[in-house]
Amino acid sequence: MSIAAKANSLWEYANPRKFLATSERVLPFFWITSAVCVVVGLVWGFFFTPDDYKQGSTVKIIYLHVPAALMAINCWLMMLATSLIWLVRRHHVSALASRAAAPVGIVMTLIALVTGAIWGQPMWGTWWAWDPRLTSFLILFLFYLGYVALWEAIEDPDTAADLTSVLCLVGSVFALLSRYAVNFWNQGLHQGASVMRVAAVTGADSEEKVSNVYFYPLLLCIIGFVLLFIALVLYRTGTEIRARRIKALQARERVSG
Amino acid sequence: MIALLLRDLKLAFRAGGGFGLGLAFFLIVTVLVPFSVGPQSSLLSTIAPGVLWLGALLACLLSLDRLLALDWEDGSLDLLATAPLPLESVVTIKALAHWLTTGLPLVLAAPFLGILLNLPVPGFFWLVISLLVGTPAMSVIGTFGAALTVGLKRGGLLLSLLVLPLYVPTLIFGAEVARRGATGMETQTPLLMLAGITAATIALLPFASAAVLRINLR
Amino acid sequence: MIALLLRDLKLAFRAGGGFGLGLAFFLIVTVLVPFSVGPQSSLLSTIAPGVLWLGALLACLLSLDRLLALDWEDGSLDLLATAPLPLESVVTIKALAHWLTTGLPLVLAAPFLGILLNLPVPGFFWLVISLLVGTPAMSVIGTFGAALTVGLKRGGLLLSLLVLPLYVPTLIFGAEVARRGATGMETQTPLLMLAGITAATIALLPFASAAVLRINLR
Amino acid sequence: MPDLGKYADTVLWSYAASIVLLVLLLVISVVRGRRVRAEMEKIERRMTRDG
Amino acid sequence: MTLTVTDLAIARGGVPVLEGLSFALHPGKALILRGPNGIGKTTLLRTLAGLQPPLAGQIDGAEDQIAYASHSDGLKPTLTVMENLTFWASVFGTKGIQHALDAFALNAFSDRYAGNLSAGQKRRLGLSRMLVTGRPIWVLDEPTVSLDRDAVQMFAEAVRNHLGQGGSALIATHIDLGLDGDVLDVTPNKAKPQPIDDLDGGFL
Amino acid sequence: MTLTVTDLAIARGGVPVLEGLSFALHPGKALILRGPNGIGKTTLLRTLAGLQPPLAGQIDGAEDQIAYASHSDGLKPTLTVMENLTFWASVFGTKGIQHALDAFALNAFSDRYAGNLSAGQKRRLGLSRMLVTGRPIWVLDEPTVSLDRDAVQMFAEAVRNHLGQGGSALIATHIDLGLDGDVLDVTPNKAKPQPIDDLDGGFL
Ligand code: HEM
Ligand SMILES: Nc1ncnc2c1ncn2[C@@H]1O[C@H](COP(=O)(O)OP(=O)(O)OP(=O)(O)O)[C@@H](O)[C@H]1O
Ligand SMILES: Nc1ncnc2c1ncn2[C@@H]1O[C@H](COP(=O)(O)OP(=O)(O)OP(=O)(O)O)[C@@H](O)[C@H]1O
Ligand SMILES: [Mg+2]
Ligand SMILES: [Mg+2]
Repeated sequence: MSIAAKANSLWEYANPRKFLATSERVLPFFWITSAVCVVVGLVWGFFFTPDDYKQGSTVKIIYLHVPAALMAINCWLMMLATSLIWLVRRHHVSALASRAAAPVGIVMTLIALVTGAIWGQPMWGTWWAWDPRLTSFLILFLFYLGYVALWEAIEDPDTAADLTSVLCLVGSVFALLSRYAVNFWNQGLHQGASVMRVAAVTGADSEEKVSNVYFYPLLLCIIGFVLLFIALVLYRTGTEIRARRIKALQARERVSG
Repeated sequence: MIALLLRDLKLAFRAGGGFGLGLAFFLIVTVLVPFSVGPQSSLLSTIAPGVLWLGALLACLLSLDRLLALDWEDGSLDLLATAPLPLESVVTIKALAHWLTTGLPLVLAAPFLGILLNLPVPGFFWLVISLLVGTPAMSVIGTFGAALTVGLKRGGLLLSLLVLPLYVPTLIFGAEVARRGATGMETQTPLLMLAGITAATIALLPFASAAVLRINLR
Repeated sequence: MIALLLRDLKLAFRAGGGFGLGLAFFLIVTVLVPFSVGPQSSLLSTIAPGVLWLGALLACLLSLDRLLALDWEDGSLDLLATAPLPLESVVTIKALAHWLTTGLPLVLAAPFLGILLNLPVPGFFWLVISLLVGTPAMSVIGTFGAALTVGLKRGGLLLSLLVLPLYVPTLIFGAEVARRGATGMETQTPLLMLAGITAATIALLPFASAAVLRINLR
Repeated sequence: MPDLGKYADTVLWSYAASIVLLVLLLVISVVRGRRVRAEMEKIERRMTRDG
Repeated sequence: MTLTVTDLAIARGGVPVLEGLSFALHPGKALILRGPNGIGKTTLLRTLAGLQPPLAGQIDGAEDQIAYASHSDGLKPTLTVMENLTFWASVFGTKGIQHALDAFALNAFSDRYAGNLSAGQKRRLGLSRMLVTGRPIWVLDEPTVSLDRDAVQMFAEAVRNHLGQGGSALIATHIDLGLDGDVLDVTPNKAKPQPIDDLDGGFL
Repeated sequence: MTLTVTDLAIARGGVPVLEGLSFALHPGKALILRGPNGIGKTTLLRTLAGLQPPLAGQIDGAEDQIAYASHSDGLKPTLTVMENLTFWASVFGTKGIQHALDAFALNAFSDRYAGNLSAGQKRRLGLSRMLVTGRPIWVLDEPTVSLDRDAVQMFAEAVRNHLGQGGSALIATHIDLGLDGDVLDVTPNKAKPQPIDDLDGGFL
């Protein structure tokens, strides 16, 4: 096959067969390492880290909340990239990978929202506050919903891929805009940005990084979630490829029938 | 009868059938309210029961235009009118299918959206109860409106215009139940009124809808 | 180009064309708000700017589904796509016609509805300004959504789901201008942001809409 | 079991909710994956048999 | 079972289109309705099907006996061919759709969504609906639109079968179906313009 | 002005329907497209009109030369006959619609709303649109649906005129139009099933 001939190009993996073969080979590794990381990280965090002096045991929620929040955003970024690849190079696997990733992103967003809401109850005295961070997450959730709904609503797979890709591009721009708008609209309660300085949360003094007690299990959980995400997306992309092939085969049956 | 109900449900669940979109709209309206009135949670929790009722009503309203219009456009309605099914049961079943696919999901989703708007805790129960009692009336009244406007090209907004005033009593009593419930007041009177309206519309309105539909078909 | 604009306007004004229905919806939503949140005038005047913005947005949204779908259904869109007019100008003109028949009337009606909700006096001016600047963006974004969903049977609610999150920045800045205006605060920053969004969407989004429409037509 | 103090509910609920969501996602993915794979193989077999 | 029409006058959009129409349709017979575009064939068929009231005159034997097929087919694009037919069968309280699928060679499509059929395939599905109604009088408005020659033959065959079982059919068409049946040309029944100064009698 | 199609393959809904199609349509000629229901005539015409991309092969001389008439007429029910036509004339940058009204005997209806016409009258209006496009290549999908005999004659006459002026026409139809022109039967071009194990190239 001519595509196979173009050896050692990254695009080789855009070939469905090659993708299926490769993903089948690497999937066990991702499943296992992600399971190990997540389980060890969570167990470590849950059982073997001390309570925070201010937040008490609720600090343990961080091991779920932060990785999920990170993955929710990164998943959208990945979809943005794969959508672009589809629009420019028209590799089916790329479009199908976006489709496969979206529900994972929805679940990650939901986990971040739910753990955040549950956490908010003791910390802020309310399940939900219209803090910019939370609000932009809610908007992200809506974008995910619209994206998935559009995929589901369109029958022709290539049309669906095209339209959802454009929606992903336009949506990203508007998601960013919303982020700024929301910031302008309400200055919030939520903790500051990066994992690298969650001083206020951990109660350590503000110069310090996340104190190591919390940091290592958190890091492990984050790595675990990343691996889990990769495993899920690879697996689900395989499913989408096969579903797409079923459609194509049925179509051929129709031609011959 | 059962066949029609099953078909309508099937159509709603199929791709593009619109199931869940009422829900999505409800969610979005609720989310947009704080953006427009501002994020203070005390203000939000005051207006929460009203906003949720209004949101549910609008979500319900938006799905009305596919209630009969699709069947009209592809000619099914003509064929159904010549079938051995009385039009009264056709409209009743259509209303029932609409409630199952739109009203019921709204009722179930309302508590979650209540969280977003800081609905006071005692309000949740009464919100759900009032929606459960009120939404069937909205489906039945909506079916009447859909029957009135079925012949018109894109009657969508005209439909809203006709139906919204008819929704006013339901909205007033429903929102009142939810509001009183949220502030711990007595809710019996408005709840009874709401139930009365629902029962009466279910019993009587299908006849009007069928009559109107018959006129529109000719 | 002019011919298309004139035709769209003519269609909107003809029977069943839907002109004024957005307006009616706006009116009714505004009227229903006191029923649902209760009649205290201080509460109403606090939420008035937000409610008016939200009402205008919903009214705009509701009229989107006839923006392209009618032309799709009767085959005009296919024919327009094979005509010597570039699709980019088709969608721009469609958006313009939508604004003229929906956005503009909403802007003009808003002050009157402001009276109903006890909008504070300084708020009127800013409400009108913010709507005037913001509604064109709503038409353009709406056209994009309509182009995305044009092939789908009754994409109506899916359209809302796709478009509403895209409306968020416009709504936030627009309502902020109106709110700040009503309380006598400085409005320049949000107004500039609002104008920026409008200008950018008008300049860029028609290309996306045309691309999407082309995909949907094939 | 570590002592979670007065926030036991909070912590346990968030762990429970998250794990349920994750497991749900995994189960749905795997079930659908299996089904789709089986169906594809069925069709492939049918088509190679029929020519 | 005989459909009898006596001195019928009908209107469309408030304008009388046909008048003084009388005919009878007996079991086992087909009647071909002819007339130029816009004469009022569709209006007549809708009136017979009970969808609109006549202006004047009588229709006997139509009640619950008529299966009507209009210009549009009443198909749901998101239901499969089979689901569409099954639905209509259960609405009309009949069982079994296999004979209908067979008659219009729809077996190959039975699992496809109706929305994905070509114009002629859709029409075939629309016509096969008549077979599951179990009604004796078929009233068909330009049934062969979009059909290719084979499909027209299938249709004629289906009508012949129906007539053979004691049914009857009233068919408006512009083409030759190869069915033997009486022809009813409604051109002479075109409504005459009324004197414009009889404001007394109403506004028709 | 010659439309040349070389080795064209087309697909509908992701399914290849026709392949290996080559023909040329010269000025002054008509080409009648034939084939059973569902073979892919509509799909072919849409591809030529530029509404969907071909799977493979080349189309030359189509760009901005084609006036396309699909199954539906693109009429606005709330505009009058005259307004409908005038609109299309100005979209295509031509002037004068009188000849179009004359050709399809629409003068009597010119002030009626298009929505109040009968099926055949609508179709006549839809066809008269071709005359105001000023495009040389007409691509028509079952143009005579719902037309009575006189109207079919009008249509054939209009096509003949158009050919006489150096235009050309590609017409998919199941009936005999009485036009002399080559016949292109696409039945032999039906797409053949592909081997099922070529997952590499994509999903068609
Ligand atoms: C329901 C709503 C919530 C959502 C959607 C949400 C969302 C997020 C997001 C997006 C991040 C970003 C991670 C990063 O940028 O590194 C994050 C981090 C974090 N959140 Fe939340 N959050 C919510 C509620 C809460 C609550 C109630 C608390 C605790 C009081 C909390 C504590 C934290 C902490 C400690 C971090 C890590 C901070 C950091 O990494 O810089 N969150 N959350
Ligand atoms: N909705 C309407 N409102 C007003 N007049 C109408 C309407 N529809 C049709 N007409 C007119 O009524 C007359 C009869 O129309 P009808 O559709 O019955 O004709 P037809 O014989 O079926 O014609 P065709 O062969 O073209 O289908 C026509 O002159 C037509 O212009
Ligand atoms: N929207 C669609 N999605 C998927 N397949 C479709 C769709 N529309 C048509 N098809 C299929 O594509 C094939 C070609 O259809 P097409 O409409 O081109 O046929 P046609 O030759 O025009 O037939 P007819 O004479 O019945 O109009 C048919 O087998 C049809 O079932
Ligand atoms: Mg007719
Ligand atoms: Mg066709």
